[in-house]
Amino acid sequence: MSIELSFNDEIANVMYATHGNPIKDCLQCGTCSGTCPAVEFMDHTPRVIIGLISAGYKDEVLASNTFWSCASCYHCTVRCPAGIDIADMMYALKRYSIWKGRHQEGLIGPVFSESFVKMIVNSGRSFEPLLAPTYIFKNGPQGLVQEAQTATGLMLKGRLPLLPKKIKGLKKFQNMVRRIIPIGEPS
Amino acid sequence: MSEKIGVYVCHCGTNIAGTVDVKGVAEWAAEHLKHRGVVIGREYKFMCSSLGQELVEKDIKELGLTRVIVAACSPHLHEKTFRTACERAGLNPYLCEMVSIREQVSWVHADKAAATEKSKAVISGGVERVLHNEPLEPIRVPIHADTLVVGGGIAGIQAALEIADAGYHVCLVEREPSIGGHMAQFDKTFPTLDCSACILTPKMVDVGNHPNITLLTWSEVVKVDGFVGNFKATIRKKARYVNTDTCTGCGICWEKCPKKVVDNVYEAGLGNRKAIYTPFAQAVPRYPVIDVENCTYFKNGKCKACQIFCPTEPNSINFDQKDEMLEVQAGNIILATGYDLFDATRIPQYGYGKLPNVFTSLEFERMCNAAGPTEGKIVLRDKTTTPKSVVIVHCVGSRDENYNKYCSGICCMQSLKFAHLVMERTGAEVYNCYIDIRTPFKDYEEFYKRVLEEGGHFIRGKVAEVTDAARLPEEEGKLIVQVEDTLIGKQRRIPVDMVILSAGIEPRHDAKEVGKLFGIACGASGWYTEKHPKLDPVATMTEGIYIAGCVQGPKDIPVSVAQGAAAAARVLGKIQQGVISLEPIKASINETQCSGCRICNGLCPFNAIAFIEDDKVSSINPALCQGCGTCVAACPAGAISGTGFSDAQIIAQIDGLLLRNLEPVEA
Amino acid sequence: MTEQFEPTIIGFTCNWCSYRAADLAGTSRMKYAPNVRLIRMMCSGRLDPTFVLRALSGGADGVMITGCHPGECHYIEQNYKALRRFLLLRRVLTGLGIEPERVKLVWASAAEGARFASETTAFVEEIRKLGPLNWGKPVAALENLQEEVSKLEEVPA
Amino acid sequence: MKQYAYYPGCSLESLATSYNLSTLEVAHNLGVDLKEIKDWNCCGATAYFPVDELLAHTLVARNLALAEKDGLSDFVAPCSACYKNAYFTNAYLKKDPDLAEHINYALEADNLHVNGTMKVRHLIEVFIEDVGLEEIGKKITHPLKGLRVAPYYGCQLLRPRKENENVENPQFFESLLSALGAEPVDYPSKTRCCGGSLIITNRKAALDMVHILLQDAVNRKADVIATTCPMCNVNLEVYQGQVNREFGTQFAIPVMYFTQLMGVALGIKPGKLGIGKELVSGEPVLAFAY
Repeated sequence: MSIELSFNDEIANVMYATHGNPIKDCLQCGTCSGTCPAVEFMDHTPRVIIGLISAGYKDEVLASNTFWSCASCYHCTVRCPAGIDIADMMYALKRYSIWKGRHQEGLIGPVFSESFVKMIVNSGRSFEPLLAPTYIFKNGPQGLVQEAQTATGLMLKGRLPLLPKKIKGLKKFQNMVRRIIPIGEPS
Repeated sequence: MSEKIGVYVCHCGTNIAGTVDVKGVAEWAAEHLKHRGVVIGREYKFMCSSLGQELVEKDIKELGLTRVIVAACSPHLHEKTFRTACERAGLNPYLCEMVSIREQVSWVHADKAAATEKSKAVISGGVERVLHNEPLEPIRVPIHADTLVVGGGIAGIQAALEIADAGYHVCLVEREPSIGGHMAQFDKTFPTLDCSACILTPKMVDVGNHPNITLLTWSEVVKVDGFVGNFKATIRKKARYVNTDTCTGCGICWEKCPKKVVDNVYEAGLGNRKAIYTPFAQAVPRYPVIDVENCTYFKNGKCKACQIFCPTEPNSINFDQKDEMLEVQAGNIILATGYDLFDATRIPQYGYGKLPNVFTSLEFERMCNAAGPTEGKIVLRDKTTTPKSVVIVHCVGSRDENYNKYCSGICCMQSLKFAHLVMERTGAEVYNCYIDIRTPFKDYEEFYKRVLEEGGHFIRGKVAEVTDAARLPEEEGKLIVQVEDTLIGKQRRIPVDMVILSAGIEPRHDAKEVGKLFGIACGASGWYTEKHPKLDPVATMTEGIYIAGCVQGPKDIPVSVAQGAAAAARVLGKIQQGVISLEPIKASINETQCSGCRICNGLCPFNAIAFIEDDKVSSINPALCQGCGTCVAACPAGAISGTGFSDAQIIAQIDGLLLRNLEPVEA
Repeated sequence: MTEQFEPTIIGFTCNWCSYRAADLAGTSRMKYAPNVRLIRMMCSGRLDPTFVLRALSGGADGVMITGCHPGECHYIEQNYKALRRFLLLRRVLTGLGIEPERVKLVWASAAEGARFASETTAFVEEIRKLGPLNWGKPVAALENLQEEVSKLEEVPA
Repeated sequence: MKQYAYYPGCSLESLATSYNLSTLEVAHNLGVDLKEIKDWNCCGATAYFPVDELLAHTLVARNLALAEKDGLSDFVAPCSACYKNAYFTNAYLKKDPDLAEHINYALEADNLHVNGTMKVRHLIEVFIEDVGLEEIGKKITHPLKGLRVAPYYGCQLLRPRKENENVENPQFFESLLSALGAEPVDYPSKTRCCGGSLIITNRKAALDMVHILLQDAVNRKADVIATTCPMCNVNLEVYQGQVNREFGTQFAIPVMYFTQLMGVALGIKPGKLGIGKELVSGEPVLAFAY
C-alpha cells in the first residue's frame, strides 16, 4: 500500500538530522523574514514559503529562488519564536529540488553545489580556482572581467595556489562516500 | 465467605449495551464470582436513575448486601451518587465501588466480544477490591474564622474587602511598603480609560481603615504550619525604622532626607525617591520606611535628618527598630502575590537598555501618569523632546519558545491603550507591530476599532530587531524598527523616535519557593495550578488554600477582581460551614510496625509526617495528609497503610483484573 | 501464524491526570486496544514496585504506569518518585531476566486523551512483539518470598 | 601541556594563508600547541547540505574521527563554517544514535569510527577561555593604542547555537580587542551576515550585504574590521573593489583576521602574519603599533 505524503511531510522527511520543531508549528509571525539579510533578493519571503509549503503549493515553492538566496546565516533559526530551524528547512528545499531535478532556470546555486560535491569527491579538498569556471560565465562577460581582475589580484598576492591539493587516503575516502551516494565504481 | 456482594451493570441506554453484552456480564458475575461472595448480578437501563438507585437500596435492605459494585460510567461522574444511595440504605458509603465500563470499555473499543471480556475482568477486579474496603467516616475539621490574604494588589484587596465586609477578620500581608500592587502604577485602564488611581485609591483606603482587616505591609510570610481550618503562619514584619503609632505621615522626613535613590520598583527606574519614603502619595498605610541600603545614617552613622525634622511627639523615627516575628492563626489562606514584568533586556535585538529611547510598558505607564516622573508628559529619555513617531512592539517575551510560550493576554489591550494615549497627547504617528490582535472581552474590540479610527497604524508582523544603524538619510538619528509586514509580504524598516516594548508578564521570580511554603504546585509555565482549570479555578489541591489574580495565570484587572471575589466567596462558604468534612482517603502509620527510619518524613510534600522523638516513631497528621500514598509505597516496614487505597485493595484488584480469582484459591 | 497473541496488560493511573485522560479518550470516543485494564490510584507516587511484580507474576504480559507530567503533579512532585521507582524497577526486571520493555511509563495530562489512547495501542503492539511473558522460576521465588515475609510478620503478638 | 587537534580547513591553504600563518605564530607565542589533524578532508562548508545531508555530516565526522583517533579532547577550527559544521555534527552524534549508526557505517569503509566525544571549539574561544585575556594582556608588547576596530563576529561562530549565551549581542570579541589595547567600536552589524557563499551563487545579493557591513563600519569610524572566518574576510576584503564599482563607493577599509591583530600586538613581524597579502592594504593598522 502507498501513503500519500503531504508536501509538508515530504519536506520534513528530507530534514533527517535536524532537531528543530516541525514546520507545522509556524505562527506566520514574520520574524524570519523581518530578520533575513537577503530577503530583498527572494521572490517570496521565508514566511511565505512556509505558508506555501503548509498549503501544499509545491510548484510555486520549487519555482521560487528563496531558498537558493539563503546564505545559511541562521539568524532566522535562533530568533524563530516557534523553534523551527528555518535555515535547515532552506537546505531541505535545496536538496528536494535538486533531488527532483526541479529548480528555477539560470540559478547558479544548484550547479555550484553539485560541482563542489564532485570536486570534493575527486580530491577530498575544495579548491577555489576550480570552482570559478562553473559559475563565472553565469555572471556574463562583465562578471568575467570583474572576476578576472579579482583573480589576478589574488594571484599576485600568492593567494591562489596553482595546484589543487588531494588527500592521501583518497581511495578509502571515496569508498566511504560510495556508502552514501552513488559516485560510480573506482577506476 | 461472609460478605454479600451485589453487582449492578448499567446499559446507559445503548452507550454501554451497544458494545458490551450487559446481560451476559451480569449473569457471568453472579455465576463465576459466586465463590467470591457475589450474591446477585443485575443489569438495568440507567443505574443512575432514581429507579436504578432504588434497585440497589432495595437489595441492601432485603438481601443484606455488605458490598456493592456498580459497573457503569466513570466514578468521577457517579461515585457520589451510588455511595449516597448505599448510605440511604444503611450501608457505609465506602463499601460501594464503581468500575468504569463506559469511558474505559464501551466507548473506546469496537469489538463486542473483547469489550465484554474486558468488562468481566474489570468487574472481577472491582469485586476483589471491594472485599478489602473498610467502612470509613469522613474526617471533620473545625474552621477558624480568620483568613490570611497574601499580596495587596487589586486581587488581594478585593478578596480582603469581601471577607471583611461579610464580618470576618482578615490579615492582609504585603511585601512592599504600601498596598496597591501593579495597578497603582498605571495611569489609565483599558478599555474605559478611567484613571487607575481614582478607582483604586478608595479601595486601598477602605482596607486601611477597615475594622476587620489587620494590614501588615513591609512584611513577608516565612513559615506556614497547620492545615485547612487551622493554619498557623509566621510573618516577618521588617523594621520600618518608623514608629507607626506616632507617625502621621506628614511627609516632612522624606522632604528633608538628602539622599536621592533611583526607584526601580514603583517608578520602574524612571524616577527617584528618597532613602526614607512612601512609594507614592496615596500609599496605604501612609507611614514611610527607611531603605537601609541607601540611608546615609545606616551607611556611615551621620545625617539623621529625618529624625531631626520629625515634628511628632515623641519622635517617630527609631533607628534601633528590629524585624519582628508575628504568628497569625487562619482557617483559610488566599494567595494573590501577582506577577513580575518580563525583563526586556533578555531580547538584545530590541535594544532595551542599550538604545535610550526604547521603553518598557511599565516605564511608559509611569510616564503617562500625571503623578509620575514626567508629570504625564510623553517624552524621550532626555525628558524634554516629544516623539513624532512611535512603534509599539507586541508579544515581547510572550508566545515565544525562547522565552515564554504562553500569551500574556493583557499586552494587546495595553498596547492599544498606549497607542491611544500617544496619539491623544502628542499627535505622533503610532505603529502597532503585532502577531494577532486579541480583544476577547466586553468593549475591547470596540476599543480596537476606536484606535483604528483615530489613525493608528497596524503592521502584522513580529518585530525582528530595533537598531540605530541608519542606511538611508531619513533614518539618521532615528530608531529603525525592522519587521516583515506579513500582510504585504515585505520587509520594512520604520524609522521612529520612540519604541515601546509591550513586555509580557511572568510568574514571580520566587513563585516556586512560595508555592512550596504553602504546599501548592506550579504548572509547566510557573503559574500556580488550580484545582480544576474550568470548574474550580480559585481553589488549589491543598484544602483551605486559594489563589486569585495573576498568580493563577495572566489576566487583566476585571478578571483579577472577579477572582479575588470568587476566592473570598469560597472562603466565606467554608467559614459558614464552621466544620468541614474531608475525604477519609489518608495514610496512617501502625506504630508497632514503624521502625522509625524516617524515610517517609522527607517524602511528604505537605509536611504531614512528623517524627515523634519520645516514641521514636513517625506519625501522620490526617488533616494535613492529602492521601497521595507515596509514603505507603515507600515504607520499607510496610507500616503505613492508605485507607481507600491499601496494598490489600490494590493487590486484590490486580488479581481480580487478571481473573486469578476464578479457579478457587487454596485457603 | 494461526492466531494473534493478545497480551494482557495492567495499567496504573493517577486519579487526577491519566485516569481523567482515559475518561477523556472515552468521552471523545477514541478507539484503542482493549488489552489494558486500569487500576486507579490517587497518585503515581502511590505505585509500590511490588504491585508491578505482582501483576507480571500473576499473568500480565506488561504493565503501564501513567501519571501527571513532571512539574504538574497534583501532589507537587510525587510523580518524580514514581519516575525513580520506574527506573529502579527496570533494573530489577532485567536482573530477573525479564525484558524491561514490559514496563512502560507514560505521562498524560487530563487533557491528553488522544495521547493516552495512542500510547496504549503502541504499548500493546510492543508487548505483542515481545510475546507472552512466561514468568517461570521468578514467580515461585517471589511468592515463596511473600509467604516467608508474612510468616515473619506474624511473630510479634 | 595541553594539545589541540587543529583543523585548518581548505581556505587556510589558499585564499586565507595569512590566517593560517598568523594563527600558528600567535598560538606558538601564547604556548598553545596545535596539532594538525592528519589527512583531513573538506568539511563541505555550506555548499554541501544542499546535496545530501547525511554525506555532509559524514564528511565532517571523518575529521572528528581522525581527531578522536589521535586521542585529543579538543577539536579546534579557525573557520566559522568549519566550526559550525563540526560543532553540530558532533552534537547530533551524541543526540541521535540512528544518525551515528549511518555515519559510522560509512566511516567503516575508511577504517574509522566516530563517537562524538570531541569538544568542538573555535580558535577564538581557545585563546579567550584557555589562555585567558589576562595572560594575553601580559604578553602584549605593542598595544594597538587608539586603533578603532569593528569586531565582526559573522554568523556561524555564534549561530545556530542557542545555549543560554548572548548570540544577539555578544561581548567576548570586544574584550579580546580591549586586551590588545585596541578600541572596539559599537558595530551594529557585528552579527549580520556577509553573504557567505552567495558571493558565488548570487553575487548581487552578497555585494549588497557586504556593502552594508562596510558602510556600518565606516559610519562608526572604524580603522579596521576584524574577522574570525576566512569566508567573511574574503567577502569583506577581496570583494571590496567590486562593491565600490557596484555602488560607486570609495571603501578602502582594511580587513584583518583577529589573529593578525593579536600577532601585531604581540610584536610579531608583519610578514610572519601574512600581512601584505591583502588587496586592501593593512599598512595603516601597523602605524598604531610600531
